[in-house]
Amino acid sequence: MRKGKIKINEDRCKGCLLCIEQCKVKEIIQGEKVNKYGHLVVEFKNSGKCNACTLCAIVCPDAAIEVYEVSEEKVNGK
Amino acid sequence: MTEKVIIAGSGGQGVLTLGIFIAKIGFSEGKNVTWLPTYGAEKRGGFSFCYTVVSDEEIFSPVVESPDTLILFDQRAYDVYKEKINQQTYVVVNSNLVKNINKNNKNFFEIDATKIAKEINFIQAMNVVMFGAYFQLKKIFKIETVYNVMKQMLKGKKEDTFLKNKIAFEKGMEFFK
Amino acid sequence: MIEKIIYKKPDSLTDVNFSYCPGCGHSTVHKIIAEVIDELALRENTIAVAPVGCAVFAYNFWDFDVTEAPHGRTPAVATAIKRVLPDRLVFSYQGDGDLASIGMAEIVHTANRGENITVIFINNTNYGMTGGQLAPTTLLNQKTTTSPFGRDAKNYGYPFKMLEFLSPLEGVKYLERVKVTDAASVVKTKNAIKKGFSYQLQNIGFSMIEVLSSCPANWRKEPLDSNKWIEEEISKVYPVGKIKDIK
Amino acid sequence: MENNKILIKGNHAIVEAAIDAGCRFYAGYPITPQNEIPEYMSIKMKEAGGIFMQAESELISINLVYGAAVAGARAMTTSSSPGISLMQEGISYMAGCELPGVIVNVQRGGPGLGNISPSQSDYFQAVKPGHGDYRLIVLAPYNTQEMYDFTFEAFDLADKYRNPVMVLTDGLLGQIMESIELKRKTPELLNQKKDWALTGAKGRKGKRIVSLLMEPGVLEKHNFHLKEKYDLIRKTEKRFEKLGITEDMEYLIVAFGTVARISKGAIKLSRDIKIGLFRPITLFPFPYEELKEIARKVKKIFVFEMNLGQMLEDVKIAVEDSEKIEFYGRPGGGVPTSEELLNFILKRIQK
Repeated sequence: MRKGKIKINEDRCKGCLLCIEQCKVKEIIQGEKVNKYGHLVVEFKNSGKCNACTLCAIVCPDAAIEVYEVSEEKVNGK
Repeated sequence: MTEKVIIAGSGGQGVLTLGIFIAKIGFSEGKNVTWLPTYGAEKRGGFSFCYTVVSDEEIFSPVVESPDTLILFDQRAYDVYKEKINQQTYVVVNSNLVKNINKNNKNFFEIDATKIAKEINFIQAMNVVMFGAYFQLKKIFKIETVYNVMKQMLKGKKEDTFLKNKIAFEKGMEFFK
Repeated sequence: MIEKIIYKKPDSLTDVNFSYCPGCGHSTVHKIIAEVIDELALRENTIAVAPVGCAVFAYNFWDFDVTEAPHGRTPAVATAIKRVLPDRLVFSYQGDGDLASIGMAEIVHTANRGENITVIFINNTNYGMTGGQLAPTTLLNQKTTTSPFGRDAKNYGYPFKMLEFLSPLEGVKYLERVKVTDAASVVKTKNAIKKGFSYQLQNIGFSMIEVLSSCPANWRKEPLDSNKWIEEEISKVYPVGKIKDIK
Repeated sequence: MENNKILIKGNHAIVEAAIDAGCRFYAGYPITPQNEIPEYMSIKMKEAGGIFMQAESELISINLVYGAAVAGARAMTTSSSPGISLMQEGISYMAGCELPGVIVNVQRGGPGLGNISPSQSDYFQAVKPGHGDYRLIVLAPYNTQEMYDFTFEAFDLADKYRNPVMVLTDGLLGQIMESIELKRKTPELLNQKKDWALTGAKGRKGKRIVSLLMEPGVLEKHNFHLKEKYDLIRKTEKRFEKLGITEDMEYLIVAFGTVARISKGAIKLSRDIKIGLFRPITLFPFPYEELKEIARKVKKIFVFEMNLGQMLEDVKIAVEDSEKIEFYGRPGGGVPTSEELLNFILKRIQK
């Protein structure tokens, strides 16, 4: 299965929670941290279940989520 | 007596309601009052502030340039108004959301109003906790008026809403006793 | 570990944070418009016309040319820009107060003339910026700040279905109603906008995409509940789907 | 605390006044900073059994008021600067047809969409309005009490002269909450018969209310008739306030609305400077003669406005020696402070 991770831009996140609803593997949670605009921002759990499906980022109104596909570095190779 | 207050924070924190609350208390005690809100574009989460003036005399401008008291709910509010702090200004900040401060004033007071409001399971009353602190520190209003106006403003709400607000107010007040 | 970025903020968006409330549909639509413009490589070839209303600040968020028009006059301004610069992508972005109320004459005549522009129409069933007043699109019984007892047809008339209303006009080539309540519907909206833009590039004529959009602050609902309300109530009155497509 | 005193927002005070004055037809369209008026009116008008309409634009608002006036109703619309610009066509038609009606302008910054901060930059479009030779009676409140009082009186004035009346206020006065005393009296002319209104030609010939007067000389005659009316208004309705006008006064401030109240603060701060305030309350009719009289005696006249000098032109008409005038204005939503005005005064006095 494809592995992935996301980065949340905490300045842009407004804590609307739409991403949490979309995440099928429950890798995003409502955080404790308040950003400088007073919004409670969401957090990426990063427990290895993210499959880079991008649904969270697609639904994010504030373009606050970046999605990365993560692959193992080849030991033999270049 | 003239008391010029600026209350600032973010939309949804009860900034404007607290301003009206103070104005109504002043009005109930027979003072002249003005309350002037900001009417920003963004409904929630945006910067929000209001000016409240309570005075025995005629109030000329409702715009407060040099406040007697600043009640600041978060860091952005502090950053915007820190320039207005002088040695005489009373400053009450919610230390939960205002961390980066330059405390060079004897009347600078910090209270973790968010934590206190959470402890009594009534996070919406953060502003009332802040008011409790302000009430205790400045001692310009009568406590009976506070309860009367609180009751009047919560008319139509559930019975225990008043009690919860009363507790929030008292917790804020006790903090500086 | 090798990290490959597969989704990021589109280049056609500036670094300025949206001034919209948490969960607001405007934000999502702004973002997908920027994505479409990136994908079509039209950033340097686009002129947008922002409305009056919450989206009046669109020019802060889009990194392409944007002007603004008096309330409701957006299609007129867009028409003239397109006539003067026919090889540019010109779109107007309007809310329901702007388009369906004060700007009714402009939108009807722009559509009827078959102007080769694209209109993005945000329907959130109220006036957002001014504090949630009744809009022509407000649902029956919906409470707003100027219909505090709920919209009754006798006093306030009926919800205005703009796409169905414009559909018979001969100048109108493509009309679709979409929503942005989940990832799947966001993708559909993006495709609809892309189609509207590409029709314009092919000189096919007037197109308009209506987006059912949430207004959590004025609806006094949380963002997730707002989207649920669109699914359960609003899309009943305003069914999503293609209304007209003449290619 | 007196019982008839209440704490109220300026915009809400306008609604209370209109209902008390017997206004039973309201039409309006959302625009900040006056949204509290249609919002509160949607409740109050229902209680009063009148007609509340949210129009689809300001063009429709003013023409709904036009229609209500034709039918003999006491009618009002409210808006803010850009919306008032849109209403100018309808207002001119009302003036031409001699229809009463009340228009409240809660001014904001301009030009264009401007901003939503308080401003006085619609002085021109209130006092020297749209196309054609016509005038509005313009009342300029400076506190919440006057927001109530003047809106209340505007309806009688409109009926008395069969002319649109404008209450020219601003975002600051609309948004502040202050205490006011409600009068709750019956307006004098509420039940005055409106013989000119169109109610159906029962037992009489049909009549018309029109502003298109094409026959040779008729429009000219109509304009002379309007002038007579405006001259009468000039004679009888002029209102102003004088504060601290003494025999040995050396300086004078002329200001209206919000700036007048801030000027009072500047006078209080100025202590031993012999300075008074002249506050025009009716901007049309403008109190030229009274200002002229006072202006003769002083060394300098300070004109303060929240614009770039609009009332200034009328002050210049009134004052014989306009070299004496010093102007200070804050445009685009800027609100001066009392200290700021005093500093300006001190600098100009020392020069």
